[in-house]
Amino acid sequence: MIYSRLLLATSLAAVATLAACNREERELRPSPSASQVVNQAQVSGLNPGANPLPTPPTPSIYEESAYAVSEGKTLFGQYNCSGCHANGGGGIGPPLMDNNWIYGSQPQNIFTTIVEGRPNGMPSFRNRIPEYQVWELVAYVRSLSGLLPKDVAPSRNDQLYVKPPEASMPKQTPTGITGEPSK
Amino acid sequence: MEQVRERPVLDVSGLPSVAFGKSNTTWLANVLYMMIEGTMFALLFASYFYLRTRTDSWPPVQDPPLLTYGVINGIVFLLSLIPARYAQKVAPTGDRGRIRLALTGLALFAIVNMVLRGFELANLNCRWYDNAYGSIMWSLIGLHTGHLITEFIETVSILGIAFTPKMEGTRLADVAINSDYWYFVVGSAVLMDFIIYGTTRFL
Amino acid sequence: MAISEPIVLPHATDEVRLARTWAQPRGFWGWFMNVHHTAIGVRFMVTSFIFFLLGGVLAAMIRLQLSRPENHAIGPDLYNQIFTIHGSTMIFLFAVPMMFQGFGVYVVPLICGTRNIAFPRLNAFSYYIYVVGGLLLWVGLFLKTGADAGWFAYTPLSGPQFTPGKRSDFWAQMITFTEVSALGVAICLATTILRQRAPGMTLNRMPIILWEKLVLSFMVIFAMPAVMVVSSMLLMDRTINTQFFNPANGGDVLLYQHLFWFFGHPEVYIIFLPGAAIVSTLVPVFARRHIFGHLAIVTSVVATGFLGFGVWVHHMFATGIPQMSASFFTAATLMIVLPTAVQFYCWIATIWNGRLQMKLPMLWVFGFFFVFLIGGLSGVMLASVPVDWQVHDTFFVVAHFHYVLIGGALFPMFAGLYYWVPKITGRMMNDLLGKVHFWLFFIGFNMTFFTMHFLGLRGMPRRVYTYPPEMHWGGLNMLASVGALFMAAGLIVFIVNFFQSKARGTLAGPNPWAAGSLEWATSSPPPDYNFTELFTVNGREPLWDNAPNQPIVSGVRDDIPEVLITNSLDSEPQHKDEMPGASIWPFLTSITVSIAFIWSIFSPWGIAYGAIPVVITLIGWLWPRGHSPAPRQPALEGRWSK
Amino acid sequence: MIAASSPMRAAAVLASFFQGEHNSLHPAGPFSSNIEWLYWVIFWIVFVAFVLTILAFARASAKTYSRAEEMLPIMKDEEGDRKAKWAVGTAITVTVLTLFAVLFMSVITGKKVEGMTSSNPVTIQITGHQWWWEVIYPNPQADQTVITANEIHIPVGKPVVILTSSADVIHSFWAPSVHGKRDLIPGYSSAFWIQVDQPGTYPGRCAEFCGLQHAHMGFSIIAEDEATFEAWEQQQLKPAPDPTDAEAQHGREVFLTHTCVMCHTIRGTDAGSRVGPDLTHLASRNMIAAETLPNTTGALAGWIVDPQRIKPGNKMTPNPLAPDDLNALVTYLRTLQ
Repeated sequence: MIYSRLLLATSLAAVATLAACNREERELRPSPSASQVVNQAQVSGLNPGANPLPTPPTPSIYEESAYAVSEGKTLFGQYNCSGCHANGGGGIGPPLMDNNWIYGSQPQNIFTTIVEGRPNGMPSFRNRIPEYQVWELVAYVRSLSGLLPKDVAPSRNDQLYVKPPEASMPKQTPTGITGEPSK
Repeated sequence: MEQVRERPVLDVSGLPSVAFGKSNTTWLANVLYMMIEGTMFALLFASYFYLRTRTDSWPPVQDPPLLTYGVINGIVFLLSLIPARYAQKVAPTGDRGRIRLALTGLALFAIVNMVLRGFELANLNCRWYDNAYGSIMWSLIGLHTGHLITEFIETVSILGIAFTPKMEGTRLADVAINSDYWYFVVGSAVLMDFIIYGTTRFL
Repeated sequence: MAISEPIVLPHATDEVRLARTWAQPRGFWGWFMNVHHTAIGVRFMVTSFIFFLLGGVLAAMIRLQLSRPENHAIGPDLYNQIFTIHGSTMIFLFAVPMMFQGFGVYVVPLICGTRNIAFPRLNAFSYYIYVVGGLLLWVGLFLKTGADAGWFAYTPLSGPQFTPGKRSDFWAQMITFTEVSALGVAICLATTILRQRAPGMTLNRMPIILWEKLVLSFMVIFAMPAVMVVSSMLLMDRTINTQFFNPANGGDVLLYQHLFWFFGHPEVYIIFLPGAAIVSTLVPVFARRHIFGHLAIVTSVVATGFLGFGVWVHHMFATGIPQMSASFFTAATLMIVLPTAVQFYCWIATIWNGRLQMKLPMLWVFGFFFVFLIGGLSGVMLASVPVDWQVHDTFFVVAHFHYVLIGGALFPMFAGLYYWVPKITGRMMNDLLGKVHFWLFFIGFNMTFFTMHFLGLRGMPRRVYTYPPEMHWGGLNMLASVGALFMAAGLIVFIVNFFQSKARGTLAGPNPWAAGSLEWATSSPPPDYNFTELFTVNGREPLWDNAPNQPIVSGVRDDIPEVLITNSLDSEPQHKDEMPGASIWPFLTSITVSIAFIWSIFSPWGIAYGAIPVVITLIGWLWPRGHSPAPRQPALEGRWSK
Repeated sequence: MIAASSPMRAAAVLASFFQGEHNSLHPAGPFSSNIEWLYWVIFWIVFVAFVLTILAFARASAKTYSRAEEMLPIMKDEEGDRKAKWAVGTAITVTVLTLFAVLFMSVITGKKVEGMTSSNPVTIQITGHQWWWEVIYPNPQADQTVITANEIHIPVGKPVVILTSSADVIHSFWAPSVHGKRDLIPGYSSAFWIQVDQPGTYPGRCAEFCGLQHAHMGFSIIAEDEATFEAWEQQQLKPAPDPTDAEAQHGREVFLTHTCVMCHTIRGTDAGSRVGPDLTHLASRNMIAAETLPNTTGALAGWIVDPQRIKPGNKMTPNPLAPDDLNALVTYLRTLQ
């Protein structure tokens, strides 16, 4: 019947165009290894390029999953990151929504910053936060300055409106130590 | 079924094939369509007053929208009823020249309305993301602007047809119906202006 | 309009010419150009039945998951998507498109005795846009983007903070698609009923099904905008940061519930009234008697249409609304029982004074009586605020609305299908298989859903993906799940029956049920021009009431697709209208509109840029073209007078 | 074997249909009793209506049933119409009166249920979280405020005020033996009364769909006599005792240096985060994880290690601790009486 052919063709076409997205993947039960708190001894340093950086998960399931980034956004508030960085605008700590990166904009750099801490006040969360949650926070922090795709970055929260949500941030070009591998 | 070849008949061959006014089916459809859109406006108005009850002052933090452009645009809307009514009057005559004149007038008014609407939007004194007040204001004016643009495109399209010989028969009725729809756009604009510019000043 | 003396018709029934004038294109592209209401009506029915089966598969998965306590067959994430898509599919993609659009588009022009529905291209467009909406929801499910906040998607759970990603956006745009479709069909049906009835079919003689479709069209026109408004607000909250439902910024989550249920409650009557219409159509046919209380039933239907808009708050009794307004809405809810009760009494009276033939469609009507009665009466219990506090959002409510919706829509739907499929395919359905289908479905249905009343009273909340064994809900749930198997078996029997009858059922002939309405006055299936001769009407059941020499209409042209337009009240001929013919533009427009809507999920600019192709296709649609202008009568100003 | 046991199994299954404490027809207080009374009154009314209607259909069908294939329709039947008019008219009148009766009783019961007052009642603030209940007994003095989770102790026989609020999405507070449900709505706070007349534990659940773990969002109302209630309250006000044995001390160390401290409070220690439930008196509760697991050593350990297996999607992180650390942590938590 021409009917079923039509339905089939249309749905196949639609599936094909959208099939490649992990945006809606929800990893409710993280793997045991990702559940471990991060505890490796590392040297805190100002030149992250010289240190062995943690390997980001491949494929970057956290940066492609709207759910993971949204979890990161929740944790950002619950773990009181907003106490110093406000909603990304900065306060005691530096703003996170601008394009200036002191210790690098790559996921590995941010991971190290959270786990190791940095001089001048950034505490170390070593031993406190399971690895998967650190990656969720990393993904969220990157979304703050528009480094994630718009359909993954979070929309507004149900709270007072102080700044455009991450999904509405213009994409920025990181400056400072970008953490890009040197050529 | 048995075929009765010899029966009394109701002979309708003398009836016209074009109707103006209420007996035209497109007229009826247009009325039904206006009911749908009218319901949407009504629901947004209701939401507006509902949200009003959820804060102490109205507007909550902003200044009310700037009155000037709203009033000017309201007056222009009311004046635009003249070409709309004229179009409705000349449509049944089939005089293509005068139909063109009327529709051109209407389209020009719509352009002025849209330009003024741009100034209105720039002087609402709120953004849609500020708070729920801003959201409902922008939704109201946005919905109406959508209608305004739609009606403009429709008028221009009919104007285009009026330059061809196809402007005859039911197309003439469409010219008249287009004016009905313009009345709706004007009516909803006046009501919306009252809510946006009026109620923000005394609610 | 004078009726002439009997004359010999010259050539008024030139079937060849009619067939050529009204012919719909064939072939692959012809399929997309067809605008005849029988074709579009059947498409609505088939497509919505496919969605019904898909929704049924999800229901089976729900029953599988709930059959045992602490079952881990389906996780919470998938389960939430499953029940949300199940509900949304059944309401938006099955019940309304089947009962309102499907049956309405197919039978209304036939019962009116006209040759096509008014605005056939809008009607075709409504079909395509509905299909896209359905595909959007289902493709979403397969991409793990299935909506997961329940079929009424309460904020803030469905909002930007608690549903990351695009799940709610897909749901919200699906709503837009399906409601645009319903609204388009409402315009077509209302215009057809008001302006294209056969001469003599005055409002007083109008069959109840036309009354109900008319009331329904107006209910759609006033109810559907509410859900479009509210789903658009949700979408804007999620994509462009409006604050409608954000309490921290002056928004209000109950606003969502008010707007949604202002649509949602009329919606259940939009689903039930077509069922009641089918029952009111079938009861007189199979009781072999005019329906008792035509006026009472019509009044009830109109009253339901009005009252349906005044009861929405009874979905919100548990939100802590003030006692006074709660009592008001209890009263309104109890009041709406009355029109339905009146219809029940009139049906009983009709059967009481008739000569009942228990043919297959009537069996389903009796299923409707039994099932819907239970659902209606448990509705009386729910109308009471204190009782509602206990059973709201439990399986008692799940049982109630399945009794009302399956009772009020699905049983009449099968009655209607067994009744009209012979008209659609030209062949009778098998009687024995139909009975097997009925009993399997009836027993299974009651097993599944009657049980749920007890589960609800025993405290099982709805929408739980599992439950602890200590609650002792396992036995009843297992019973309910077994019932679902019976229903599934019944549906398989129906599908087998349909295809078998389509292939080699007995030929139906024009009027297998000796019914009285005009759709039985033409061949089965009807030709593309519906009627060779256009009838005039002399009673509520024209084929029963018409005099043997009832006049027929002459003078409607058969060289162009022309229909007779009559006036709304007393069906006097007013003028003739040329119907638009087959066209690809409605399909193209539905594609461009779909692109704009789907684009808007991902970027607010989608609506702005997407509007450009929409305008282009709309101009293409409406630009006059085609055959050379037919010679026309002089135009007349104002109301045409005799 | 199956044949022999199946009658017994069937009986057991049947019996299970009527078990369970979470039941709106097992009232334990004046509110739920009133509602139960109203329920049965309306039930019998609609039951009678159902029977009468079905009998009317049966009678009508039996009276006029015909097997004839071809039948001409009855065209005129004035006698039948006249009789039917009377019958339908009477039926409509009876329906209207019955509906009024239902409305009247419903409104009266509603007033009875809402019209309760009492001076100086126990007040409890319930806050719904995804997916647990925060329970606060507010007091102007901060150190006199009891904060606990999921288990609501109330004095028996006295009206209690419940204040509602929500931290995230809409939840609904429902203990069927005690009262009907009340939604906890973000942006709204409301108050209602409950009262329990027999001591005991009454289960409740969230009734409004609230996301992934809506199914596992239980609570319980524990009604006890005045003295027991006050003793409980005094015990809850104390900070957590310092652990005495070495293992428990190590357990506290584990708690304070691992992920636990990011979310939970134990008063008397440095742990003060309010993201998750207050654990100061964890061991005094009967159940953990919003009534999902019994509060036993094994269940607690299993929950800490892999909560996402038990409640997938809930907000607690898995804690794959070393066995020694885990045992010490659980030992410590079990001391929090």
